[in-house]
Order: sequence, then structure tokens, then C-alpha cells
Amino acid sequence: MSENTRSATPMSRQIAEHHSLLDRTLALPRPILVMLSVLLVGFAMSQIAIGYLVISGQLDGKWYDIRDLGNAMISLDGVIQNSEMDSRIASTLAYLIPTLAGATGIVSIVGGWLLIGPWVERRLIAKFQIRQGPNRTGPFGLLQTLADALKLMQKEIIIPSGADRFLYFVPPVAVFIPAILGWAPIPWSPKMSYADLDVGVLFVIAISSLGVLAVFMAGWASNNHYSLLGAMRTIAMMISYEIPISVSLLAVVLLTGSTKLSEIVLWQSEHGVWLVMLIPFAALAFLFASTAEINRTPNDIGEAESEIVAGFYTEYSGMKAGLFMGVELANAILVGALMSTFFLGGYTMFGLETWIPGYLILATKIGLVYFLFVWIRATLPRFRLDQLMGFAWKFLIPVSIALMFLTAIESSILVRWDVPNFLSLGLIGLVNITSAAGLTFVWLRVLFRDTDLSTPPAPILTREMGGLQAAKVLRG
Amino acid sequence: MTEIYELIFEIGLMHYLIVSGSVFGLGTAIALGKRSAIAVLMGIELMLNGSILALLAFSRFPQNTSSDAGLVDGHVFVVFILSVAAAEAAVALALSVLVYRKRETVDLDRINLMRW
Amino acid sequence: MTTSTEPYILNIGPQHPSTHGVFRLRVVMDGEKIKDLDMIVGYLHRSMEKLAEERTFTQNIPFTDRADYLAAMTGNLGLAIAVERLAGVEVPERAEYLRVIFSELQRIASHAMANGTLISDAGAWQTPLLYMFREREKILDLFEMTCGARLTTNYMRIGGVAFDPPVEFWPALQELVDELPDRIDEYHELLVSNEVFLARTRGVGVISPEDAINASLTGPALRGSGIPWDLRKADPYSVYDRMEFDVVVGRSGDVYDRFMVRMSELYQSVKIIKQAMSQIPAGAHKTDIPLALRPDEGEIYSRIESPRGEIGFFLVSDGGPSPYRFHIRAPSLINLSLLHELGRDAALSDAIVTLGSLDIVVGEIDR
Amino acid sequence: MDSPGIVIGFYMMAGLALGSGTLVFLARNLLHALAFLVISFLSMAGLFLTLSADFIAMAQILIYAGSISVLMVFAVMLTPLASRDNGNTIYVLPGLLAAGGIATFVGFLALDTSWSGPATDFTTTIDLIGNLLLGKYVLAFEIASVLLLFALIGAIMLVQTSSSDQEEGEADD
Repeated sequence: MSENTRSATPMSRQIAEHHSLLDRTLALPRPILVMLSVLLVGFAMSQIAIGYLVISGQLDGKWYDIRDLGNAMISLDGVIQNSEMDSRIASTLAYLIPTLAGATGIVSIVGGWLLIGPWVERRLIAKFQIRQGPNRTGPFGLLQTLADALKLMQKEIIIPSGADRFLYFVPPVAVFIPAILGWAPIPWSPKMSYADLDVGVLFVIAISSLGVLAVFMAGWASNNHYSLLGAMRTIAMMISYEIPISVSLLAVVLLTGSTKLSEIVLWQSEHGVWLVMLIPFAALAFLFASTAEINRTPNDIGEAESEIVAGFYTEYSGMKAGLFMGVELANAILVGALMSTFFLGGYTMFGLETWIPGYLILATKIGLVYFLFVWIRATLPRFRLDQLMGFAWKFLIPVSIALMFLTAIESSILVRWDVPNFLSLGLIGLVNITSAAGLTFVWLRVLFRDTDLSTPPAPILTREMGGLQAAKVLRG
Repeated sequence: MTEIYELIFEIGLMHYLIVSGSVFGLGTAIALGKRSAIAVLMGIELMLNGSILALLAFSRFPQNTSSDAGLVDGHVFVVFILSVAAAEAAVALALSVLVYRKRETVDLDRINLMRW
Repeated sequence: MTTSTEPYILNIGPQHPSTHGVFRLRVVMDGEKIKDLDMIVGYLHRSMEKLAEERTFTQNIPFTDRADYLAAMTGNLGLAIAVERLAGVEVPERAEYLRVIFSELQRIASHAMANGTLISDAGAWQTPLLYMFREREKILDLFEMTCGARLTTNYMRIGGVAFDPPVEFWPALQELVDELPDRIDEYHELLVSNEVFLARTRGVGVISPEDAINASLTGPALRGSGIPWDLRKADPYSVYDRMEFDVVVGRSGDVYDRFMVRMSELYQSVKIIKQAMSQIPAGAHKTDIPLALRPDEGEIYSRIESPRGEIGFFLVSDGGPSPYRFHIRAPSLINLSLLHELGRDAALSDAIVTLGSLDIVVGEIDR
Repeated sequence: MDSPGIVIGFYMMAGLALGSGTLVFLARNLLHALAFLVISFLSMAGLFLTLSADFIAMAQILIYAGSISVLMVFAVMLTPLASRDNGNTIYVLPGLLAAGGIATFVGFLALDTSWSGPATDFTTTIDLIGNLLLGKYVLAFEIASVLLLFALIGAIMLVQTSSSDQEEGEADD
């Protein structure tokens, strides 16, 4: 196509002239390039130095061992305990400092993600949808989220008439409670987790059941049928999908023999296997059910914009609506973190965690799971409410429970028999994969015995025109 | 002075029992004084919560260590209370829905069929 | 005595993401089920038919752009053919072929839009819509190249077309026609075997052939129900009788069939464009007609196949320069009328998908 | 002297539990009462945590705050607008008296008795509870599960409307 046939618009011309990041970097002035390469070499040198320290074991447990930020906290705790302070003040400080530091860390993870997450999501989806995405505000459009937030904050706060004022203002804040609390038990490195609860798995399940109430309050207090419809859909779905989540986490607990998240991660690293290889059905059930739990496609019927506008937060304006949108993103990475911890080996990566900080490995895994969410969101239509509920109650729950029993038998055998790991775990994985596939196949056959599941035949092509008679002839 | 200080800052069985009794009392007041069947149910749940707190407090501050009951037997008891509470809530709420269907109200003052 | 669920009224629209414009559904719902629904139209009423009585026939062509704004070319063509039949104007050969090419391009653009929005209504977060837009964009570029406008083309004129396409048009069209079948194959792969999409569309919004005829449906909605009726073959206009193409007919009349009919018609349109490109003669693209054309006294109903169905123009002339009566038979309005039956007792999500599959354009409904 | 976290936690949680419990009594709207009830449940869970009862605290959040309150939400939604006010009956005065009596009695006992014994510190209770449930109390455990099953079936049976019931109902109307 010659240049003038591509007349088009200025916008499309700009898109055509778009340069890649590498092109733009190479086109920088020479001094800057030199400086950049010097920095790069310096970074590589420092990495080599760190590598030397790691191999020689000089780094282990020192406060400047950045592979595990828990080290610094423990050293600080030691300093406080050994100091000359009054014991009451010392114990208070020793209690307060890690608490506040951890809380700040978690809040800044969530807050930082809220700043950059919308941009990431929009850019990724734009790439899926063959368009550019936000690229105007700031470098690469990075400031777009900030601009959006400023815009939302300036908007008028509209309270619908007939709204329940008390319940109307609570939900935008209340939905964030599970999204932030859920980070507490997640281990980022061996010594680096905010509250490594002994009942971590139970805590996760309990926290995830709290979001329901905020959603209901939002829907009910808005005094709007769309909101109520969205809230009721979301509640029905959250309650139904809590069961597959619990059952699949139960399978995890059965195999690892612990409800402590850090021990689940350790079990996986000790046995050199990720749980997703051993109990793939539980992992998939967890992934699918958590998309329902956090309202993402293909299960976002609670805020299906083509049907009920924005679901339970239809009547919220300004930053309150922004909070509801933000919590979806915060939940997405929380589920990514849980998914990585339970099924993808957490902060370990087959020995790589000795070299690279565990939290970076976990962050990468979170990013991958999040990418999967975005991918699903960009490609799949959404189900209908009855189909989703039917899927949960008729398929996910029975099959999960059946496979959970199988896992229970296997784990008891694993505890009693002393067989090499690669043999026993390989066998377990093989049995679980085949039984999951077989059970899925059989159960789907039973469920859909009256339904035609084949791809429908192509439409008829004809050149004879006519009315009803012709239609009958065509159908034969 | 130190006595008061200890009374306030030494959290012991006494503190928990006072809270437990107060929550139980609140539950009683709600269960007896409310018109809506669902509110009554809320009161009952509060009462159960108060008793759970007492059980757990006694488990944490054991008075008779010589008995052959283990330390977490109180917790096990609480597990049963929780399961009974869940069962009770499900059935009670089903009942209130049923009563609403039959009599178009869950107002306990108006559900007085037994009077005649 | 059973649980008396209170039915409640839900207003879908006039401002709603899936009403395809300003159009309102007043739905009486019982939980997730629709008990009853009213379609309230008229939010986009611009009194075209009355305004047209004050303007000359040529001046009325822009109105047809604004009626079905997603298929301006076929709207233009319908009016042009009606006036030509009324006034007996001869059209040059080249103009006829150009008309066929452009109305088929418009059909591709419109079907792409219809199918894309249908999948968006099913909840696919606009990805298929934007893929469909990729092809539509190129077609609109071709329109812009030829007549300067992308949406409201005002291209077909009484006695021909407004402009002969520029030299660059033909290679661009050739390139587009060459790559289109591959692209359509891509959509087929993406969508036809997608379980979620199948689950949402199969067996939903079924229109039986009898109902379709009784409600006088036309276009893909009618053909989806299995009735082979396409005005390009049944009542050929322009030079469609010289083209080799098939009419696509669905099997069961559900949303999926309507979707597939539109999808498969894209191939047929490409086929027609290819034939027209090879057959097109040189010559004038327009016959000269007086600016204020005064047809003889009389009336005419002329119909063509627009992407949405039979778009008909009923013109009454009293011998003056402007029509005495100007009426558009809008396929969207008549196709929409069946939603009342389809939506009742359906789930809200199904009704939305069904509405999307009927492919309405509110500009045409309200005129 | 307990660790400051425990002291702060105890007073905060106790205050929240009692305060929101009082608000459950005072709230005009049944749904407001429900919201306060959930806060009360959550702060009770916090109190359980200060007692080293981690498993029970999580179970409290899961069962009370997560499930029973949602059940109540559904019950409120299934009953009409008229019953959504949280009014009192004539028994409110005796109720309050009984409540005050119980609270005073328990409080007096708690203050008056000299409680002995050191606090036992559990690192975790979950394995102990598990062992007891499947060992010493296995029969009770099984019975509890049967009870839950029957409650489930019973609730379904109560609310379910068979087609014959519906016809009867229509005839009654």
C-alpha cells in the first residue's frame, strides 16, 4: 500500500510511526547512552559482588542481607532488646516497630499497585485488543492513573435519594478490608511475613468470606434495582464459590500437613515440586473460583456492564466508585499471591531463591497469575448466572470433594510409607491428573447427557428463494 | 495504686468474664425485647458468643489443673457450639421465612396462634 | 400463599451500555426473570419523514445517512433506486457496479459491527469488537478516500454515484479483499468453538420460522430462522442478478444462528466484491439529472436488502420537486418488535444477548 | 504485665464488642442492626485471638461474620419491608432487667472470686483440637456432623414449596 492510500487520520499515522522502546533508547544522545551503559556495568559488577558474598556465606542472616528483609527486622529487634531501655518501653517498641513496618509494607504494596495497576491492566488489554492504550499522560502514560484518581476525587459526591446514608458510606472502605488483610499471612521470604499464622489457610478462607457483606451493603443502600440485582448476584456467587475454594485448599493442607502458609511453601521447596503438578484440579478450581470471588471475567456477572451497568456500585460516584474499581485490582494480585503460595511454590524457585530475593520471585509469580487474569478477561465472554451457579454446585463441588478424598488417601499413604520422593510424588501426580481428567470427562458426560455439546454445523448455503415451504425443504 | 494498675493492665480471667457476662446480657435483652424474629435470632447468637468467650477464657486460665480434662477441651466444646449455632441459625431462618409465608409477618407479637 | 416475590420494574436505558443507542426497555422483573417488557422508542426522533417533504429528492439523501448510520451506503442506495424507478432515470453500468461494491463493503462493515457488539453484550469486554473494527476501519478508510466521509457518506446519487473512486482506491480494495477471508477465518477460529460463547448463544432467543414470517422479520434475523429470503436474489436490484453468490440460512433460529448468518455473509460479500471488481466497465459514473428533479405524479414502494434487512422507501410524488409523502420501512423497527415475545420469561442476560442479535440501529427506528 | 498489644487489643475489642452490641439493640433498622452485629462478631473474634484461641477466632469469623450474617441478610430480604424495623415488644423492660441482672451477677462473681492459676500459652491450638476431635470426642464430632446434615435437610424441607403446596396455597387465597 503506497503512502497516500494510507491517508487515514493523524491518529493512525502516529500509530504507524510508533517506535519501539529499544529504538527510542538507541536514539538517545550519546552522553546519556554512555552513562546508561556505565550504570549497567556497575549494576552487573555489584551483582557479581553480591554473588560472591552469597557463595562464601558471609551474607547469611546479616541485617544487610537483602534477600530476606526479615533479617533486618530481627537484628533491629535484637538491638532493642539488648539496649539499656526500660523493659516496658523496650517490649512496646519491639512490638510496635515490626507491626508498623509490616503494615506500612503491605499498605504500600497495595497502594503502589493501585497507582500502577490500572495502567498495567489497560495497557495489557490494549495490546490484546490491537490498540495502544493510555500513552499520553507522562512517560508511557504512566501518570494516567494519577490523573484518573485526581479527576475522580474532584467529582461531586452524589447520594441517591432514598439511599441508606449509614450503609451507603461504609462499603467503599469496607471492601478494602479483606483485600489488605489477606496479605498478612503470605510469606515473602523465609523470615519475611507479616503474621505467619498457624491457621493461615483458615484465615484466608475466613477473610475472603468478609467481602460479601460490604458488597451487599453497597447494593442495598444504593436504593437502585441494578445495585440490588448486582449485589444479590455477587452474594450468590461468592457463597457458592467459597466451597470449591475451601475444598481445594483442604487438599493442599492434606498433602502438606500444615495450615501455615510458610510451611506449605517449605514443603513444596523441600520436595522440589509445585502443588499444581500434584493436585492440578484443585489448582484450577481455586483459580476459577477465585475469579468468581473477586468478580473478574468470565465470572463478573455481579458487575456485568452490558446487563446491569456497574452492578452493586452503579450508584456510587467519584472516588467511591474508584475505590470499588481499585479493590478489584487489589484482589486480583492478592489472589495471585495466594495462588503462587499455595500451588506455585511461593517464594521458592527450585533453588533460585538462594540467589535472588524471594520476594522478587513471588512478585514475578504474582505478575504471571495476574497476566493470566488479564488474558482471560480480554478473551472470554461471561457466563450467565444460572450457568455459573450450576457449574459451581453441579460440577466443581462434587468433583473437588471426590478428588479431595483421593488426596486424603494419598497423603496418608505418603506419611506412612517411606518411598523416594520422586517415585511417590510422581505417582501421586500421575494418579491425580488421570483421575481428575477421567472424572471430569465422565461427570460432564453425565451432566450434559441431554445436551448437544458438539460444535454446531455451519449454516446452509442456498440459491433458491422462498418462504416457509422453502425453509421446510431446506431443513429436509 | 499498684492494685488499680494491676486491675487495669493485668488482663486476667476476670476481665474476660465481665465482657462475657455483658455480651450474654445484651444478647438476652435483644432476644427478649425485640419484635422481629430475626432480631431475636441475633440476640441468641450474641448470647452464644458470650458463652464461647467464657469457655475460651477458662481454657486459657485453667482453675483446676489437676482434672483430667485437657487444656483445649474448652475449644472443642466451642467447636460444637459453633456447629450447633450454624444449624440453629439455618433452621431458625428457614422457620422465619416459612412463618412469613404463612402469616405475612415475622413480628413475634402477631404470631399468636397458640393463644387460641 | 407462596413466597410473594414482588415483581419490580427495571429501566434499561435510555442510557445503558447495551441498548445500542438511546432506546429504553421497561422491564418487569421477577428476580432474574423477565415477566414483561415494553420497548419505548422515540428518543432519537428527528422527524425525517416530515422534513423530507420540504426538500428535493437529492437533498433527502443525507437523511438516509442519518437513519441507519451504520449502513449509510445501503440507505443512500435504497432512496436513489426508489427515485430512479419513480422518475425513470437510467443509471450507467459503471455506477451500478460501484453501487454493488460499496453496498457490499458497507454490509461487511455493518455485520462486523453487529457481531462485535453482540459478543460485547455477551460480556467479552470488547476484544472481538475491536478486532472486528480493524476491518471496518479499513473499509471506512476506503469510503473516506472516495467520498470524503466515513460514516455519513452521502455517496449514492440519483442516476449514479457522486464520485468515481480515485486511482489509489483499486489497489487498496484489492488488498483488503485479498486479506479479508483470512481475517474472517480468524474470527471463526476464535469464536465459533468458544464454549462460553456457545453456552451463552445456543438455544437462546429462538425464533421459529412461522413467528419470523408473522412478525415480518427481514434480513439476517429472518434467514437465521431458516427462511431463504434475500432481496438481492429474490427481487434483484442494481446488477446483483449478474453476481454469483449464495444466501446463508440458519438452522434453528437462535442467537447463534443469527450470528453465524452474519459471519458467513461476510464471505459472500467478499465474493460479490471480487466479481464486481473484475466485471466493472469503464465509463461515466453518473447521468446528469436536473437539480430539482420533478418526477411525474405517482407513487412507488422500492426495497433493497440492507445489512439489517429490507429497507423500503415509499415515495408519493405530486409532480413537484419534493416528495408529497416520504416513508422509510425501517428493518430495525420491525425486527425489534419481536423482542417483546422473545424477552418474556427469559433471563435478563439472555434478553440482552437477544437484543444484540437483532442488530438494531436506533437512528433507523426513530428516524 | 501483659504485652502492650494484648492490653490494647483487649480493651479495644471489648469496647467494640459491647458498643456495637448495644447498637444492635438501639438501631432502628434491622439491616443496621445486622451491620453492628457483624462488627460485634468480628471484635469477639479479636478477643478470642487475645486468648490464644486462633482456630476458634478464625472459625468465628468464617461462621458468624461470614455465613450466619449472610443467612440473616437473606432472611431479612425474604421478609417484607414492613418487618425491617427493629422495634421492641412489651417484654423489653423485663428483658433489660434480666440482662442487667445477668451482667451484674457474672461481673460480681468475676470480681469477687480470687481467680488462681497461671495463663497457659498455646502456640497453636489447631493440632490439639484436631487430635481431640478425632480422638476423644469423635462420637460427638460425628453427631455434630449428622446434626448439621439434618439441619441442612430440614431447612430445605421447610422452605421448599412443592407443586401441591402451591396449589393448596392458591386455593387458600
